[in-house]
Amino acid sequence: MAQRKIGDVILDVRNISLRFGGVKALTDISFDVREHEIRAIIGPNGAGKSSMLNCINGVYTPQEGSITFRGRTFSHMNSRQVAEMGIARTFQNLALFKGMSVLDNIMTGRNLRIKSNLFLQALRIGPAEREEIEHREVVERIIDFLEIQAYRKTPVGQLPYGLQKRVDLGRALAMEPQVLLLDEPMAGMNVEEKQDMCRFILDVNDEFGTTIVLIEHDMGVVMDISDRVVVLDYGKKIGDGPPEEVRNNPDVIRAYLGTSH
Amino acid sequence: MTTPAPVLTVNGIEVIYNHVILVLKGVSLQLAEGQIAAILGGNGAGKTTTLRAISNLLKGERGEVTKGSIELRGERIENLTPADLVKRGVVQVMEGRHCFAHLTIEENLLTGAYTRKDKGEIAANLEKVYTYFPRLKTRRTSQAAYTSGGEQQMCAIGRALMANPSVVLLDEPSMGLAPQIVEEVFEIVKDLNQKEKVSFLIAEQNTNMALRYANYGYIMESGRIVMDGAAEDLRNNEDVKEFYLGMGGGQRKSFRDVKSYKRRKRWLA
Amino acid sequence: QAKEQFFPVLVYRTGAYAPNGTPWANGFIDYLKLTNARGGINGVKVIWEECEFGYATDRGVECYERLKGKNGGASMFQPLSTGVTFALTEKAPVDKIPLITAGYGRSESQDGGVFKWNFPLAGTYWVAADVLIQHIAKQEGGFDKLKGKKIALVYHDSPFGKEPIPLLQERATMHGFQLSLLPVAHPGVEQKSTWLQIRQQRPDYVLLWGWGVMNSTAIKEAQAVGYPREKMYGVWWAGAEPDVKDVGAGAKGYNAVTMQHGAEPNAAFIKEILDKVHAKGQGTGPKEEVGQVLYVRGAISAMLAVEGVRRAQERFGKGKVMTGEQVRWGLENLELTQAKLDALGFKGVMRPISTTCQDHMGAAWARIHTWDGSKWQFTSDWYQADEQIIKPMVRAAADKYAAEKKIQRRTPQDCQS
Amino acid sequence: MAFFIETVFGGLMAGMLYALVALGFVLIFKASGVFNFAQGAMVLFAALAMARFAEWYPQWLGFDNLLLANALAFLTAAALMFVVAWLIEALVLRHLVNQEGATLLMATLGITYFLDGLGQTLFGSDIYQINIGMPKDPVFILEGTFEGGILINKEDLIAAGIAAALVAGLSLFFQKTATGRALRAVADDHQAAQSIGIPLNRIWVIVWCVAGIVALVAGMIWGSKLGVQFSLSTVALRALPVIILGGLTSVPGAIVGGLIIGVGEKLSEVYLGPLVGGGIEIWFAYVLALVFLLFRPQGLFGEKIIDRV
Amino acid sequence: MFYRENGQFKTSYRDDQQIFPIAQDRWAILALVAFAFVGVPLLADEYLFRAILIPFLILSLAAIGVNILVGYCGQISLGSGAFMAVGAYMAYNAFVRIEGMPLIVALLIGGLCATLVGIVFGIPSLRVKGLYLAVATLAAQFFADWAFLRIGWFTNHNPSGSVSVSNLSVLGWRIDTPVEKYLFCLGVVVVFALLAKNLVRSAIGREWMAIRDMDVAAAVIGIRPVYAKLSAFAVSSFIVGVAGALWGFVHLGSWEPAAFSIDRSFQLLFMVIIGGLGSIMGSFFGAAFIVVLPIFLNQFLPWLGGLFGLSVSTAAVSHTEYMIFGALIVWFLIVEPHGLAKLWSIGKQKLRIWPFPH
Ligand SMILES: Nc1ncnc2c1ncn2[C@@H]1O[C@H](COP(=O)(O)OP(=O)(O)OP(=O)(O)O)[C@@H](O)[C@H]1O
Ligand SMILES: Nc1ncnc2c1ncn2[C@@H]1O[C@H](COP(=O)(O)OP(=O)(O)OP(=O)(O)O)[C@@H](O)[C@H]1O
Ligand SMILES: [Mg+2]
Ligand SMILES: [Mg+2]
Repeated sequence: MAQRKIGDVILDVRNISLRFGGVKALTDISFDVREHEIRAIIGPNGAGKSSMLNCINGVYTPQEGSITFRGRTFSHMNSRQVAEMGIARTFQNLALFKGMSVLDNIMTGRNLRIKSNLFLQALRIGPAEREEIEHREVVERIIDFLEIQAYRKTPVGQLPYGLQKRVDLGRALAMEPQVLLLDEPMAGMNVEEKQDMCRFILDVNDEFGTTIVLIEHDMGVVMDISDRVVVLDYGKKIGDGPPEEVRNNPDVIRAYLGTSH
Repeated sequence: MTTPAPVLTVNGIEVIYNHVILVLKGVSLQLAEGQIAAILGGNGAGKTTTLRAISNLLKGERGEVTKGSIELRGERIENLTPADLVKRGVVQVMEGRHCFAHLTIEENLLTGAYTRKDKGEIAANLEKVYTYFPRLKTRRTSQAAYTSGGEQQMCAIGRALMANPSVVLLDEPSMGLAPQIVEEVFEIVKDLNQKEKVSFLIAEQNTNMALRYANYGYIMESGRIVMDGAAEDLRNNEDVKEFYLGMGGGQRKSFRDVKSYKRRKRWLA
Repeated sequence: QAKEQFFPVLVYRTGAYAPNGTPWANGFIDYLKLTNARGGINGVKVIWEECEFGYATDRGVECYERLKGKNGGASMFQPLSTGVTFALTEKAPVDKIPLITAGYGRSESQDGGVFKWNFPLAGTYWVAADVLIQHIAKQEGGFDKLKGKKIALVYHDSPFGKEPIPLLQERATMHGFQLSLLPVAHPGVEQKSTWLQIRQQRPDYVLLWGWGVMNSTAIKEAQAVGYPREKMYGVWWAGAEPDVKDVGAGAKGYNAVTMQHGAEPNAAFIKEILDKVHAKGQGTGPKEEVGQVLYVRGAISAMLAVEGVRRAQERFGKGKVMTGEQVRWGLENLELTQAKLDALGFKGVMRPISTTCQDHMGAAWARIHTWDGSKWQFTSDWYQADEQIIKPMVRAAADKYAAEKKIQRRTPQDCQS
Repeated sequence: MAFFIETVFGGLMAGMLYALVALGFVLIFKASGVFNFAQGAMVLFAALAMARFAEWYPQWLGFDNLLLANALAFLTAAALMFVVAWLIEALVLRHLVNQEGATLLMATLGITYFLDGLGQTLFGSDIYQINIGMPKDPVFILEGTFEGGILINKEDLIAAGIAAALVAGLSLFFQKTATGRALRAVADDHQAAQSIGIPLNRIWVIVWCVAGIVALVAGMIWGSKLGVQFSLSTVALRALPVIILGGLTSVPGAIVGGLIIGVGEKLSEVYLGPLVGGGIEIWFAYVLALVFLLFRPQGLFGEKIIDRV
Repeated sequence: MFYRENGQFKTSYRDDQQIFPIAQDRWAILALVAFAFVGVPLLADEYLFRAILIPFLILSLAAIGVNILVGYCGQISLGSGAFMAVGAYMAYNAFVRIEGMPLIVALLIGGLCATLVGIVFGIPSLRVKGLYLAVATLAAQFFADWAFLRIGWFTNHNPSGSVSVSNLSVLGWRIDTPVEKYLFCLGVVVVFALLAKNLVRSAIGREWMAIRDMDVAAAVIGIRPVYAKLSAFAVSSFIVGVAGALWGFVHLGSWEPAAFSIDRSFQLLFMVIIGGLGSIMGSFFGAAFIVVLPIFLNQFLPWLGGLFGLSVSTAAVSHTEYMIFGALIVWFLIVEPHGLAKLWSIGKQKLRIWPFPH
């Protein structure tokens, strides 16, 4: 295994607060993510983990706080900018394009990079066709990587849940992101499948050097693969540090892990 | 050990989606009265389909049972509507939450009691659900769509309990729940099972949990039951240990160390 | 082989305009039945086929295409809707089939020099509009009294409803009355604001250029805002039983212009139809409807077509089946004298019609009839539309059409053919 | 001034009538997520039935009493609407559980064609009358204050009263009862609703039945105003901006939307129309609705459109 | 047995990206197109051309346009009739006002004007969704109905508001006879269908579908909703506009705004839903169903009645036609809610595994 070099801070979240009417989803959250690391976010249900990703992603606009990505600071980013800067994500409640095939779903991940305009695409000659084939090759590599060759042309709506999760990951990978935000990628999988998924995540992290932010409830997974863990509870940060340290943090045990772990 | 009479018997059913996709290829299983049975299996094995077949929710997915029979306490139920089944005490918690997005959490829970009349009982039951899931109580006035994934999952489970069921079909109850809550959910299952004699049929990926609480287990693969047995036995089965519990060789393997080329266990050639 | 002359019949017995379309169609068919009962057209039997088009232009076109070649070819078409008339005006010359648009269609098609295949027999919308103004002037005591008067035109917002506008505007400038235009959207069930405006403007007269349900709605709204029905004048297509039937007494006093006929329960041909068709159990619609306004209109339309064929036979051979082209000649040289009309049983129903190459209309006479609460009664004498006004307008419009279409005016030789 | 008041008043009355038709749409949409294209056809069908039975009963039974004839006809038509609702559920909806909105919309379109054909076959395609004794002539009030007084239409007033009562009753029903809640649940997710024992079949029959009765009342009032014939079904198009403005899922929204649209379109037609040649009220109603939507995309009272990942 | 892709290995992505990856399909379609160009003109009669084939082709084209917007991009439109009208009237204006205007250019101008109008009425889609959006498109519909009646300029100040064109020709080829008209329409339709198919299987098509299926997720992967929605409106209304121009120029010859009324909008929407949302092929199926079935029933029912010695009145036929048509729509939806195109692909699927049932 290639030795990963954990680099400088690539993504820095400062004092984020997010409210929905009376609900305080996030209160004054700060943490950072270093290049090439696997950063886990854990916390009980409703703690605000997904909302955190949504803020980074530009889906939600936090009322307070800022986000710094590669030296540029934003108080709000729009989704398109975020995507262009190289942040991709997967979703907790599958947000695949149901009516499209696996191949097309993953191809949408390449759309940002497509240059040819509408007319060339309509005529599908020369550059447009070449471009389409180039991207198709990339996507095929991802499909191979995720071992979903057999489902290429199947509409994703018909796939079992676990495979849909993989396609979701594939779509994010197709963006060739620098930072990949994963929201419970392993929910609804058995151990064997979780192992597969971990393997994919680790491979991406190793081979492409992609930084990963991971939300996961399976503590086994979190402990095994993450470099540092942030713990949220009721919208507040209650812990941050290497897995071992977090696991022994009494607040975390009380709020999240329960006694049996 | 004398096995109690079966509440639910599935006899060699075949299910086809969209007239062409054959998904279940002769599945038979039984759920004994007052017991907890688990269906285990990988993604796409057909667990959800089996549960849907039992609760008659296939039609909406354009699927149909083409062979075999399903009996509830000796009565054939293939032609009953889901509502009839709920009246007979069979409720399914659907995979993927399926809360009523526009209704508040509390309204969601109350619709669960649709088949019941007694206002007092309903109110008591609501309180019970809130004590099971205090988180829901704090979010009771939010529209379900705007609650977190885990909260929705609790809501879906709570909603089913509101029907005061005697048989519950749970489809991946642990999905998306924090470990503590997973434990709690299974404790609730145990509690209901022991105190109120509710029978459970649980489709689960969290094999470890499921086998800890279940009396009996079925392992499914590609639309067939490939192994079944008392939960105890399954837990000690080497294959199950390795492939479902991640404990090959008695030791839990680190997720970091999984090899890139790993042969998978396949019962079916 | 039996000699059969084929009459395609476009009808609309369904949809928004069915209440009006049905009696027309029944009258048309009954008259054809009568013609056969009378021995056909010099022995040539009339056959027909209905095609339902629901007043939709594209379905009308489909019907035309379907029927035009059937049974040896269509003798003529009666498009029975302004939209279909427009569409068929383009197609008929190619297929060499004449179009009869008795009392509807495009007014400029009176000009046979340009519109070789169109026959707006017995009158056009311009005729109707002109007569209405004449009648109003008469009520007021002369054209000079029109000065400063307010006349509102409530019209169906479609080419049908817009046809009279140029003529009315012409007349308005001539006599100095004020014309206000109030369009009503299809199908015309929503007229509240129109009538609020009328209540505000308090026009001296309201001309109602409607069709179908729009008419009865207008009368009801007039009642609701208290506009006197006596001051309302409908067009030819707004003066039949379905327009007032369900308003009943509320429509009492409402007037409409009618080109030639009205409700004619006592006409000879009606008696004959009852006798030779209905009495034999072959009537097309209910007996009560026979002799009503739209029924009679259908029958007259059929009669004009039949007489066109008869006239053609006079030139191309009696007792023969005529082609569309021959029927066209017949229609262009119609000479329905009073005597002929009387013989056909139309005595008192209509005035003579005679067409020429230049004039495809053949007569420009109209009367006013009034709903007395239970039936239509004539309340005026005959008026003739003013040629001086209409002719130049027809000419100008036809020339414009010819220029657009790059059509040459027909030469005198062509008129002979 | 008097004219302005009159116009506003006329608009309000028209608006109540739109609301009545809109109500049928809202009921079905709310309760099953189906955008019921057939509402217009149902209005026509019900009105035809009512008109014809009121005509036939005296003939069949040989009596001559308008009130009795109307009452009998109303009951018969209501029963007929019940049968229609039941058939629609058994033959159509039951087989389309859990399908997308577009599919269901299309199915209601099929129903529209069917009802149109059936209605005309059974009851004829002529123009018929519903005479429920509505006063037709106008009254004038405040004749002292304004020249010519202000025109009030008694018929409209009565119709608006009926509409208001109906709407008030139904909104109570929806907000307060368990069935109301069940209906909303069904609209959100057919399958989940089934899974907890809500009997879709019965719910649908009930809702379509209620919508059928609403259609009957709407058809009766409109029919008495306009006469019963085919075009009656097009009043549905006038009701569309109303429900959109009020919110597809809101019963009170139908009323408020109706009033706004009614007044808006009448004022526009009367005051703006003459400047541009008239006939603008239809599109103006839609534009008005659109303007509101730009500020509130779910309509005034509609449930918030859920937009979440 | 014979309909299989076995043995057909794709050696390049280009092969795999063909419109019809299975050779049998490819040949069948080529044969069909060839037959349409060569065989049909030899076999069909005038009635078939004028009353069925030409309307079918033009409406198929319009349905393709609508399908791009509704089926691919998920934006419900009830204003297609308006866009057709814009296409027709603006093409007319280009044609009669500019001397020597070539037909094709006039049609394209019609399409471009429709595009502009489409974009304007598409703007609300950035904020308003679903059925609520339908109201924006309905506003377009009613506004167009009104504008073409009321604003004299559009109709070249023709008092009745009705316009007509004639003397059509393309590069010296006069389009007069039904066969010529048919071939012209066929040519246009084939070209546009091909372009549309290319679009929907390219990046832009994927953006549309992504927006349709889940707009928030689409935004997160960098798709701009504004661009995707408006481009769908633009492309759709362009195609619909051209179809409108063809409808006026080639099919009707002379028309009034009623030719593009709301009924037309609904008709197009039905075609798309019955044919299959998100399927170019489905647009053809849908158009065939909606155009041909009523005509067929209209002629078939009296014939059927005749067999049993009944003479059925026109009205009864028409009412029965309505009922059967409605019942068939429902029936098809129950059999396959995703439209005829899906039914077709299931059929092919069955054929592929034939003779085995699954
Ligand atoms: N509506 C459907 N149409 C077609 N195929 C379907 C449909 N639903 C499920 N399938 C197919 O049926 C098979 C079994 O699916 P099912 O959902 O029962 O699996 P599962 O065991 O519950 O998997 P998971 O653990 O991922 O939930 C899968 O291959 C899936 O692709
Ligand atoms: N759009 C919204 N409107 C209102 N409340 C919201 C919204 N989004 C999230 N919330 C609330 O914010 C809180 C945090 O939600 P979030 O989805 O971030 O939780 P989470 O940590 O991801 O939980 P889980 O593990 O269950 O997925 C929850 O209580 C949720 O109800
Ligand atoms: Mg979450
Ligand atoms: Mg499952």
